[in-house]
Order: sequence, then structure tokens, then C-alpha cells
Amino acid sequence: MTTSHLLVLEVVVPLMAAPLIVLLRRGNLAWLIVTAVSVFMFAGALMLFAEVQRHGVVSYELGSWAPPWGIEYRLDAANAFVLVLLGTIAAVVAPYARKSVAAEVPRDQHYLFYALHCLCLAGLAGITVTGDAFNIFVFLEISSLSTYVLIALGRDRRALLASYQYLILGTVGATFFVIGIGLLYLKTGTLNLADLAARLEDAGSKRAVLAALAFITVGISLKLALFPLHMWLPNAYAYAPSAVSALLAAVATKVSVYVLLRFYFSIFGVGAVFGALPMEQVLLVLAVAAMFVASAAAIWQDNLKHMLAYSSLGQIGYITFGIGLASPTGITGSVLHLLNHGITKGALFLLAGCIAYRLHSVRFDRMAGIGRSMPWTCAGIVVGGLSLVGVPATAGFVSKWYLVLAAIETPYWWIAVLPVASSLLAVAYVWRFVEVAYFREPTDEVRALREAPLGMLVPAWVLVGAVFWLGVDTTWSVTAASRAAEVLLGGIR
Amino acid sequence: MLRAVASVVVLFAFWVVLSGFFTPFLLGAGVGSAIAVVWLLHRMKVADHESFPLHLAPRVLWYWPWLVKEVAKSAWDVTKLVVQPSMPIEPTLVRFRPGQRTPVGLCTHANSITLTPGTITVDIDADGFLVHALTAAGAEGVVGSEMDRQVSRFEGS
Amino acid sequence: MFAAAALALLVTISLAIVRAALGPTVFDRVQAANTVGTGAVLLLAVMGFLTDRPEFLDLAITYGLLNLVGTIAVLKFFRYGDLGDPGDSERSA
Amino acid sequence: MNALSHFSYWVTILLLIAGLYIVIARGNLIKKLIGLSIFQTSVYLLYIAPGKLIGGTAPIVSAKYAIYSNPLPHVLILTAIVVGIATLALGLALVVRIRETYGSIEEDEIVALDAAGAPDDRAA
Amino acid sequence: MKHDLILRVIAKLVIPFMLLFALYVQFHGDYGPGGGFQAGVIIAAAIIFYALIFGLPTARKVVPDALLERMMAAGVLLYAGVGVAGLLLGGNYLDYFVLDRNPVHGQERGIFWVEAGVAITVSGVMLKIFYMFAARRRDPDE
Amino acid sequence: MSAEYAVLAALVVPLAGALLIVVAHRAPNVREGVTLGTAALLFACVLSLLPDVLAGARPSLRIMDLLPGIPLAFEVEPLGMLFGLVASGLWIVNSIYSIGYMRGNDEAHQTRFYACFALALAATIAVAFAANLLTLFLAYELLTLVTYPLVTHHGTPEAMRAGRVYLGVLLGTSILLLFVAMVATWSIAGTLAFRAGGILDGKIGNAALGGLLAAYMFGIGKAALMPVHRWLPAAMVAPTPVSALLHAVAVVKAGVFSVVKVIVYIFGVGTLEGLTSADWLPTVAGFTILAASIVALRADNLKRRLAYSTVSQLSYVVLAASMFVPLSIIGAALHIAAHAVAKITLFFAAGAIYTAAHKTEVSELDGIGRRMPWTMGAFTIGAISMIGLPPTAGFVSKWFILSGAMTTGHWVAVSVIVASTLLNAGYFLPIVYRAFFRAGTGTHGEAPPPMVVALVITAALTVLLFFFSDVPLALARQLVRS
Amino acid sequence: MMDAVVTIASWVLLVSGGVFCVIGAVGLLRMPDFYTRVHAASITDTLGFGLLLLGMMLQGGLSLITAKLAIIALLAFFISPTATHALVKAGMTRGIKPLLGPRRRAPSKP
Ligand code: NA
Ligand code: NA
Repeated sequence: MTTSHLLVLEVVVPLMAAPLIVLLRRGNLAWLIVTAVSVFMFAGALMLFAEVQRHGVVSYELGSWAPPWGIEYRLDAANAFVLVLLGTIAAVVAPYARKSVAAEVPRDQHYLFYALHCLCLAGLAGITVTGDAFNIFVFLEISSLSTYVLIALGRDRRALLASYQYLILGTVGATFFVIGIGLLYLKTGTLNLADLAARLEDAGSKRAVLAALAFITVGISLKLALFPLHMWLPNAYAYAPSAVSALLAAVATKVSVYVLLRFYFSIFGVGAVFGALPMEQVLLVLAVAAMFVASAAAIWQDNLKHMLAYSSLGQIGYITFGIGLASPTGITGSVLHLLNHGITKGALFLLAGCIAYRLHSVRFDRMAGIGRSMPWTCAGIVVGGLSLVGVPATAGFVSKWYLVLAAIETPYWWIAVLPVASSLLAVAYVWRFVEVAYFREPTDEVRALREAPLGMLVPAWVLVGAVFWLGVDTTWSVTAASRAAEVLLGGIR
Repeated sequence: MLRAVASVVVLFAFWVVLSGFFTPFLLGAGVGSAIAVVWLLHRMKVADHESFPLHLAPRVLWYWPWLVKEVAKSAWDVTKLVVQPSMPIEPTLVRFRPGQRTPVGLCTHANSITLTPGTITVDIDADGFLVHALTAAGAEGVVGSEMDRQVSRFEGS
Repeated sequence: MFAAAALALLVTISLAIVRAALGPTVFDRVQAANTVGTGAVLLLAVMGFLTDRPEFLDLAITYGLLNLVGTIAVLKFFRYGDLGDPGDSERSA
Repeated sequence: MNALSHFSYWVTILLLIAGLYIVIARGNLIKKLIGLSIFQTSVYLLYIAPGKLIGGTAPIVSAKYAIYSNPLPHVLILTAIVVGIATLALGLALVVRIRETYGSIEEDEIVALDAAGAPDDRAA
Repeated sequence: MKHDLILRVIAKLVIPFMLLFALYVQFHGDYGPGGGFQAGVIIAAAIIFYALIFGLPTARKVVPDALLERMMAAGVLLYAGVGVAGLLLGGNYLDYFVLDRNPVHGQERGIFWVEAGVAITVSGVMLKIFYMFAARRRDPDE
Repeated sequence: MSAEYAVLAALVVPLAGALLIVVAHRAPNVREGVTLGTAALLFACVLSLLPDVLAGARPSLRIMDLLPGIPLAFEVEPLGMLFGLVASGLWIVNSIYSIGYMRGNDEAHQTRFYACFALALAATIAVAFAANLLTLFLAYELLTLVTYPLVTHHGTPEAMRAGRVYLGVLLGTSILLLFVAMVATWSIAGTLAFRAGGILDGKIGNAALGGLLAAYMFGIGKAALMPVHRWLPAAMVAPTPVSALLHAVAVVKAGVFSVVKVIVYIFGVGTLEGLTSADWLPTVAGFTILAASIVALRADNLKRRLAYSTVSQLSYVVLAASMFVPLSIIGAALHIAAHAVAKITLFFAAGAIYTAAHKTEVSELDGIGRRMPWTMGAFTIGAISMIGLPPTAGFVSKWFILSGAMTTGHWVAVSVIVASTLLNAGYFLPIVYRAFFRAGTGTHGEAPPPMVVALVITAALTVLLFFFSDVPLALARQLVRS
Repeated sequence: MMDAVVTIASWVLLVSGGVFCVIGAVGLLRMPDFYTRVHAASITDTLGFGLLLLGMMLQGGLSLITAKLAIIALLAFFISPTATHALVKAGMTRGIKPLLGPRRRAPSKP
């Protein structure tokens, strides 16, 4: 079996695992399957990544129909990068889930949780690897629908409304997206991404194409929670079971970013996107607004998960900022931040889950002095927080570096100050946690807590380690990200 | 058993009309499907005289054309009401006892009334039909009507 | 002429949507939705006929069947507040 | 045909806007879902309505590319419909559970109930 | 609603044809698109119709809950399994040409099973959803 | 031991020390022993590099690429050598002092205190030895973060507020300005390595250079150029050993050290000389010197007065560096060392007074010199050095700075230095006067012996640096020559 | 000749069917209360759709298409009154009072 089969197996294996889990209906077995599947996805992603490094593109024709007649799965430097992120997070979240889910989800629904988890992974992997525009929509909905249920499985009653609101806005987003795809299809008669790219090259700025661009932009922006289309995100992240929060925060929005990048730079092309419409200005303004408004909002949250969620909105602003700059450096920065922030937020949500596991709450007013009872958990959160700020030697610094560099390289270099200014807000919200955890007298409740179980702590710290590693040894990530940017800007060949 | 076989035959005929293909595979599938459906109906306990009133099939040939004519006439009447600016309607509820005894007969009568624009069978209960009519004339028309007699003939009583 | 028919159907559907929006009772809306549904069935048939594709007629039949089940379900819901009620308590005919 | 496709184009837009309006303006969770369904319906219309699509003769932007048989649009519509139904069903299921939990399906009432903070923030 | 005479009679009349129509659609999937899905929906609709008229408990006896979940899962597995079969027989995923010595037959066979999987899953899912809602009472004063 | 290993050791030793301190948290004596041992070992490591550096070698260590083309690398050049020696040497003394202070005042969280201290020293050494701007930036930020727990040591609301100001100003300036300036530099020059003569020469115009310079000068908040000086007085809530070593030596010197490094190795003195867009810098520095002195004059709280004195003295370095001539640069380098020993002495004295007499205000110090002669004697020496009179280190550095200003005709600078000398005298001499010539009450004696020993040592160093200034001078001259 | 007649007849059927559809829909808007609206909708359901289907069947001739159109017609024949009945019965059960008696000017809001 060649490596290229791996490409389809990245989707098929989790997709088949989901029904298998339902047939078996056993919670523990389900967890075992999910873990095996996730490890498989991780290993497969690494092998595929290596393959892409060697050969540039891995293409797979479903049913052996040559594209553009059949659906093609297609991996290049850009989505291989995203796939590695997905595989990593999956492989970390799965082991973590065992304890966390046991504590947060009713027993009789464990198998359901794991089945949907698999389905969600399959959807995310599908979005990442498929080379067909409509297929993206299908996988987007597969992942979204399973996500809605996963969120609703959270034990806080507010999870229900959060899930509902996400369902509404997520569906509106997906529908906008599929309208955009439909318009493109009407215009070009193809759904294959590579084909679309080739045909749109000659399309110039026809009205329908611009409308498609607008619809796709709005749709994906909803999915990736770009300010001001972010309303669904904070509660969804905050009230979902911890493992789900981590998965969502680390990869779900990131995969949407990938779709946006792909459409903007590979399919429509920089000229069409930024030439015909003032997308540059729009994106930059929204990005900056996200950075400031959401980060400021994060400061005022009274619970850790909410704070992290608002922080995510701000960080999404960074990613969008790089996209708006539309230069190789800017996209490198965006792609890097996609990875770096994914890892960082994944770690943070896993650690927040550790606190929830012991304390049964992540409210700041109940966490006073928790740094002493849960030293490893809190230390990890501090490291992750520093990465959010963008302190050197953490992952967040590296991507910020490229984003600021990209901004400086533009004629309006002074905008470079904006992302860094907003990271000061990150200092404020991160320090809020630090003060609560370390400089307040612990309550008796907190004093009695033990450190989180190793089954949760170790996976979380794997990511914390990755935050360090990505901040210090950037050879791999930066090379891969800049190659991804190159590929994205080069169109699909 | 006989009813089951007859049901399979009817369903298979329906299949052929739908399909329009006569390959062995599809014909076989048709038979298989018909049998499967009848089996499921059996499981559902609905495979009785009500579901396949086959004995009525020939009478359809004269009842339906008559009904279509009635429906067309009434539709024209109601159309005139709708397009008149003054819309001279007089909604009326009327209750009466129909002449049918079998469920299929009652159902046919009730649906025929409803299908005819201007009248609707609101309810069927022990006291008979409750009909809502758009005009007083329409209400009078349903009581002891020609339709009642036609349906009774159709029912075979 | 098919265009005229299709246009008429679209107008019909639009007017029904207006009624659905106006209400005022939920049953008005259901009636309007039902009309939209049957209108859509016919529209599908016209389209299928127009393009000489019987599949569209299958689609129309499908839609018609679903429309029936949907309408009955909605009505049952609003009448009994429950879709699964066997209706044993009901006064019978 | 032109007039027709134009008309359906406008109906698409009308449905889109009407659906979106209901989603945004209504506080009732069920009504929102209905709006959402109307909104999604516009997509089906978009994919069906222009007769051009049917028969695999989609126009192309440039003459350089030969026409080939496209994936049939109804497959796409059908998929979109599946997704729509699944979403609606899930949404309704959520509303049912919300109603059981809060005793209301009005968004503002639910938010108010949460703000009142009936249960402690367990787990959050 | 089984005491509503009109509904009962019409339901009994319509349900058999509905089911048969579903199977017709299923088997003619390769002549028109999406057979399995439509078939699944129609089968589910027929049973839902049955449940609406004759009550959920009756319907649950005919099609129990446990069966539904198994249907959902089995259908997906069937679908994906056909794809894997293509893969194991030396083709690509979802490659049906390799399913038979004659590629055309292989193709037909593949599509048939895939559509069957889809139909099973879809009807299972729809019924599951229906059962879920139907089992809950609505507040009478709303 | 090869020089490369010595560099590595200088970085690793304090880190390992921090780890050991945490491990030994149950045994205070072992813990403090580890601190002292680590400090001594670190000093030895740094000292072992001195001969090589004096001989013109530049021991270097490259660890890995932090970003493509920008390694995490260290290189010991003269200025870094000088700074490293001062910081690590004074850490030994400070550790002795800390033991007395922390125990004498019964402070809590002592393990955290010593561990963070060791980490702070690791960061300081990394700042001193950084071979490029990114490495320096990394160490600079690390220094901010690890000193934060020291500032907020007491955990009181006041301390927390001060900690926020500390962190806000230092991180704020570095992220907002220093970081951006660094990225811009990379964008312009394609390198961030510290190179003799700078890396920006001829690559951008006058205005852009001026803007960049401003970004660096205010971005390096640790140099406390007004108006980004607020963190320093705020940090005075920390225990006195922290104020002494970190906010008189390590942290603030890391700031002015970075300023000098940037001016010398990033811009290049030659590039900036005669640059009209850099003219503002001496003015701002001069203003800071005078304004901070005036604030110090009005401050009754002793540590606050010392803090503003530090703000003022730091700007001496900036002022000196901003004249862009060799003599003044030498003065700047020397002043880093001279001010360090003198100011640490003053802080030690303040801490000793607090420990022994529980007094914090200048107005309470009447007659204290009689009860604490050693302490106040040392204080007097420190004060003289601050004013810049012989026979203290402060005289030497001030002399060079003044000479530089006169040779270039920087008359504004000259008058600022003269005026500030008077002001320095104005806020230090009254303390000495009160201590020795006013009658006071009180029954206390000297502070615990470790503290007294420490402050005597630093006072001695202040004087010794006047007589034996060849090593620092040699290093400073190398800095200019290279 | 025969073709022309069939074509013209089917056109007439299609157009008149369309007209009846719209009239029914207009009635749906104009009628004063729920029950009367249902009557109006019947026009669309019966005459409107019937004529349209008939028109299409004429064009289709003897073909699979006509067969399927016939199935659609049959479906409508059974389903439409059933749905209408269920609707009205539900309305009555839920206490929607019908307006009864003569009325010339329809009030806009029942
Ligand atoms: Na009627
Ligand atoms: Na009717």
C-alpha cells in the first residue's frame, strides 16, 4: 500500500471508526478506538508531510476517476501543514479525553461522545485534504454537526444554548459558503479546486465571481469566528466538554482559516481578491478590531475558559491580519500562527480542563491560589499565556515576528504597531490568571485539591513542550510555513 | 394469502409503471421489493381490506370522471367568488348523516367533499359529517346530495 | 408556455409565502406551507418536463410524499403537542 | 427562460434575506430554526433554478477549457438538502432539551435565566 | 390519530406505495442520482407516517430503537467498507472497477452497495431523530 | 575549560542553581548555601573569561537558530564582560546580604525568592553575553518575567499594583517599541548580529534612523528614560535585596547596557554621529536627569529617593552614549559599573536601616549614624560616588562623560551634568547630615552581620574602583576601539 | 395538424392552470379567516394543478413522463383532501373559531 492511500485513510479511518463505536456501544472500547484512530492520523499526517516534502504534491483520485471528473484528494505543502496540526492535536486530545470525558459526560453517552469525536476528526481531515469545493462544504458540515452535539454534551446547561447558537451561525456560515461555491460552479462548471483556479484566472473580476468571493468570505469568516462574526464562539468554547474545547480551539477554526487561505490565494488569486475589492482594508480593519476588542473583552471575563475563548478571537485577528497583508511573509506569519496558536490554545484548554476536573469550576473567584495545589497545571497555563502574549522562546513569538515583519514590509509600515499593541492586552488577561493563581491566598477548597491526574496532565504538557519547542527551534515550522505560503500564492499546479 | 399475492401483483405493476426498464435485474428487484413491502405491511398489521380495496378498482372508472367534473364546476364557482371585489361569501357549518357504512366509503365521500372547492369535511364522528362550506348554497348542496348517492353506488351498497 | 406555467407557480409560491408570513394562526401558516410544497412539486414536474428528465418527476413525487408526512406531523404536533401519541384517548368517529 | 431564471434569482435573494432576517430578528428558538431553513432553501433554488446548469452544459468563463460532464447538480442539491435536514433536526433536538432545562424557548428569557445564575457554575 | 377515519384509510392506502416507491428509487439510483438517500428518506417518511397515525409505541414495535442505531452504523460501515474493498482489491478508495472482473459490473456492484448503505443509514437517522422528538410531550398550554 | 564552555557554564550555572534551590526548599541552610555557591561559581565562570576578552578574544557560543538566520548565540565582548562581572560579582555580596535581610525580617516565600533571583541572574548574564539583538531581547524579556515575582514578593494589594505597573511598563515598551524596532531592523539590515560599526549604516535615511532610534530608546524601558521610568519607583515595594541587586544593578543596567549595545553595535557610533534626527536624545536624557533629581529631592521615602536617583543616573549613561564620541562612550561603560557598586551600597544601607530600625523615611533618620556607624559610613561613600566626587568610582565615570561632552562642545550636556551634580548633593548630603549631626532616639544597633559585611564590601568596592579602574577602563577602551 | 392541436390545447391548459393557481393564491391572501382561506387554496390544488398536469401530459404523449405525471396527479388526488381535512380538523380542535354567516366586505384581520 503506497503512501498516497494514507491520504484517503486519514478521512476514512475516523469516518469508519464512528459507526463502529456506535455498533459496539462500549465506552472504554470506544476510547481505545478513538485513541488508536488519532495516533494513526498523527502518524499518517507525518508520513504524508514527509512525502509532500519529497514530491511536492500527493494526489489521490477517489474511485480512480481522474480529476476533474472525480473527487480528488490533494495534499500540498499548505494543507499537509494543517494536517500535521490536526493529527497532533487529535493524538493529544484522545488520551486526555478518557478521564476528562468520564468526569464531564454522562456514562451512557460516552460511546456517543467518542463516535462524534471521530466523526468530527473525519470532517476536519476531509476539509483539509479534499481538492473539491463542494466536498469541503460536506466535510465542513460533518465536522460542524458533530461539533454541535459534542458541545451540547457539556454538563453545564448553558452548553445547550451555546450549541444552538453555534448551530445557527455555523449553518448560516456554511450556507453562505455553499452559495459562493454554487456561484463559482455556475460560472465555471467545475468544482475541482485546481480546475477552478485555472478557470478563474481568465475570469477577471466578473460580477458573479466577486459575489462568490463575498459569499465565501462571509461564510468562512463566520466559521472561523472573525470579528464581528464571532458571537457563537465564546460560549461554545466555554461550555463544551474540555476535550472538545481543546479540539475546537486548536484545530476547528484553523481548518477554516486554511480554507480561506486556499480560496483567496490559490483559487481567486491575490489580484482578484485584493485588486477588485478592498478586501485588504476590510480584512485588516476587522483583524485589528478583533485583536483589540476581543482581547480587551478577554480581560473582563470571570472564567478561565471564557477568557481563553475571547483570547482566541483576538488571535484569529492576528491570523487574519497576515492574510490581509497578502504578502509571502504575511501568509507565512498567518500559517505559522495557525499552527502556533493552535498548539498553544490546545494546551491551554486542556489545562483549563484539568482545573475543571479537580475544581469543577473554572471561575477565577474560585481559583484563588490554585498555583500551589496544581503547580504543573498552572505552570503550563502560564507558559501558554506567555505564548499568547508572544514572549520570546514561545511559539507565539515566532508567528508574531513574521506578522510584524510582514507589516513593516508594507508601505504603511506603522500598522506593525497594532498587533504588538494588542498583545499588551494579552499581557493583561494572562496576568489576571497569574495573580489569581499565585498571589491570592488559597481557599480551603483550593488547598484540598490535588494536581490533575497524569492521564490529563501528560498530554497537556506534551503540547506545552511543543509551545516551547516551536518557540525555540523554528527551523521546521518556519520552513514548512513559508513553503505553504509559497504554494498558496503559487496557485494550484 | 390471496390478498398478499394480489398486493404483490399490484405493487409490482406500480413498479413497472415507474421503472420503464425491463432488465432481468430490475424486474427481479421489483418482485423482491413488492414482496418486501408486503412483508413489512404485514408486520405493521395494515395489510387489510382498507389498504388494498381492490374490489373497488373497476368502479373508479366511472366515479372519478364524475368527481372531476364536479370538482371543476365547484372550482369555477369559488374562483368567481375570489375574484369578485366584494367577495360575497357566507361561511357555514353544516352537519349531516352520510349514506355510507364502510370506512372506505365514508372516506371517499369525505375526501370527495373536501376535494371539491367550497366545501371541507371538518370531522367525521358518530353524528355524521361536519362540513364547512364557503357559501350557504354550498352547505345545502352537501346534504343528501348527488355525491352521497354516487359514493354509495361506488361503495357498492 | 412552460415559462408561463413556471412563472405562475412561482407567483403562487410567493403569495403563499406572504400568507405564511402574515399568519396569523399557526394553521394559516401550515396551509400556506402546504401550498408552497405542492407548488414546488408542480414546479419540479414542470422543470423535469421542460428538460425531458423523468428523474425530476421522481423528485416531485418524493417531495409530494414528504410534504404530506410533514404536514401531518406538524398538525399532529400542534393538535396534540406530541408526535408519538397513539390517540387512544381521543373521541372516535 | 431568461425571465424565469431572473425571477428565480430574485426569489433566491428574497428567501435568503427573509430567512436571514427571521434568524436575526426572532428571539424564539423555533422561529429562528424556521428562518434558517428558509435561508437554506435559497441554496437549493440557486443550484436548481438556472436552467443552464441542467444537462451539464454549464457555461465556462474561457473557451480554452472544454466542457465536460459535471457532477450532476441534483447530487449537490440533494447533499445540501440532507445537510439542511440534519441541521434542522439537530436544532430542534437542542430546542427540545433547552425547553426541558429552562422551561422556555425564548432566547432573551433563557439568557436572563442564566444571568440570574440559577445553578452554580459547575464545570463551566 | 388512528381514530381519524380519513387519515387512517389514506395512510393504509399510501404507505405501501410509498415504500415501494422508495425501493424503486433505490434500485434506479444508477439511472438517476442519489437513489440511496432519497430511498432512505422516503422509507423513513413512510414509517413516520405510520407512527403519526398509529402511535409511536406501535411503530416502535415494528422498528425498535436498537435496530435504528445499528442501521445507522451499519449503513455507514457498508458504504465505507465498499470503498475499502476497492482499496484492498488493489484499486483506489471507492474504486469500484476492481470489484468485478468486468469493470462495468464492478462499478454497478459498488454503487449498488454504497447506495444500500446510504439508504440504511439515512432511514435509520431520520427515524432516530423522529423517535427522539416524538417521545417528548409538548407543553399543552403553549 | 575552553572559553565556549565557560560561556555555557555562565548561563547554565544560575539555572541549575535555581533548580537546586527549589529542590532544597525544605532545608533553608542548604538552600542559602546553594545560592552562595551558585553565585561564587558563576562569578568564577565569568571571571575566567576576562583574560581572553582582555586579550582581544571574543568567546562565543552558538546554540541553535531561533528564527531562520537568527541564532540563539552568545558572544562575550568588552561591554558584556564588564556588565557580567559587575552583576555576577555583586550577586555574591547581595546573597550574603539577602540571607541577613530575609531572615532578619522573617520574610515568606523565601524559596521562590532565591530561585527567581538565580533565574534573574541567568537572564542578566544572557543579556550581557547576547551575540545578537534577538538573543538579547529574549533574555531581556525573561529578566522582566522572573523579576516580577520578586517585585510582588509581599503579595499585598500595593505590591500587586506595583507589579502591574512594573510588568505593564517593561513588557509594554519592549513589546510595543523594542520588538517592532527589532523586526524593522531585521527587515532593513537582514541581520540582527551585534557588529562593530553597526548594521544599519547607509541602509536608511536620517528620519527613519531617528525614528528607529527613538523606538529603541523608549523601547528599552529598563533604561528608565522619562516617561517610561515609572516602573522603577513602583518596583521599590520589593524587599530591599531585590531593589539593591536588580533595580540598582541587574535590571536597570540591562537597560542601559542594551542602550549602549544598540547604539554601538546596531546603529554604530559613526552612523549616528552628526545625525540631526538623533539630536533629541541628549535632551531627553538631560531632562530625565534633572527631573528625576528634582523628584528625588522632594521624596521623603528613602527607597523612593534612591529609585529616582537611579532614574537620573541611568540617564547619565544614555546621555553619555548619545553624544556618540569615544570618550563619552567609555564614560557610559564605566558608569554602568560605578553606579552599580555605589547604588547597591545605598540600597544595602537602606535595607539595613529598615531591618535594624524599621525606618523608611528620610525624616526619621536623625542621629542614626551614631547607632549604625558602619551602615551610614558606607552610605556616605555611596552618596559621594553618586555626586561624583573622588575618591569614588562615580568620579571616574563622570569625568569621562564630562570630558566627552566638553570635547564635542555639548554645552547643554555639560550644564546638565553640573546642575545634576548639585542636585545629587542636594538630596544625598542632607541624609548624611541628619544621620551624623542630628540627635535622634532609638536603642537599636547595627543590622545583622551578613548585611553589614555586604554593605562594607560594596562600599569598599566603590572606593577601590577609583584606585584600580584599569580593568573596567581596558574593557571600555576595547569597546570604543572595536 | 394533430400535433398543432395538441400543442395549442396543452398551451391553453398550462396557461389556464397557471391562472387558476394564482387565483387560488390570491384567495389565500384575500379570504377573511383560516377556514375560508383553505377553500381558496383548494382552487390551486385542484383546478390549477390539475390543468397544469393535464397540459404537460398532453405534451408528453404516451411516455414514461406521462405515466409519472399521472402518478403525481393521483397522489394529489388522494393527498390534497386528506391534508386539508387534517388541517381544518386540527384548527377546529385547537379552538380556532370559524367566521360564520354572510359577509360582503372582508375585514383584513380576522
Ligand atoms: Na374543498
Ligand atoms: Na383542498
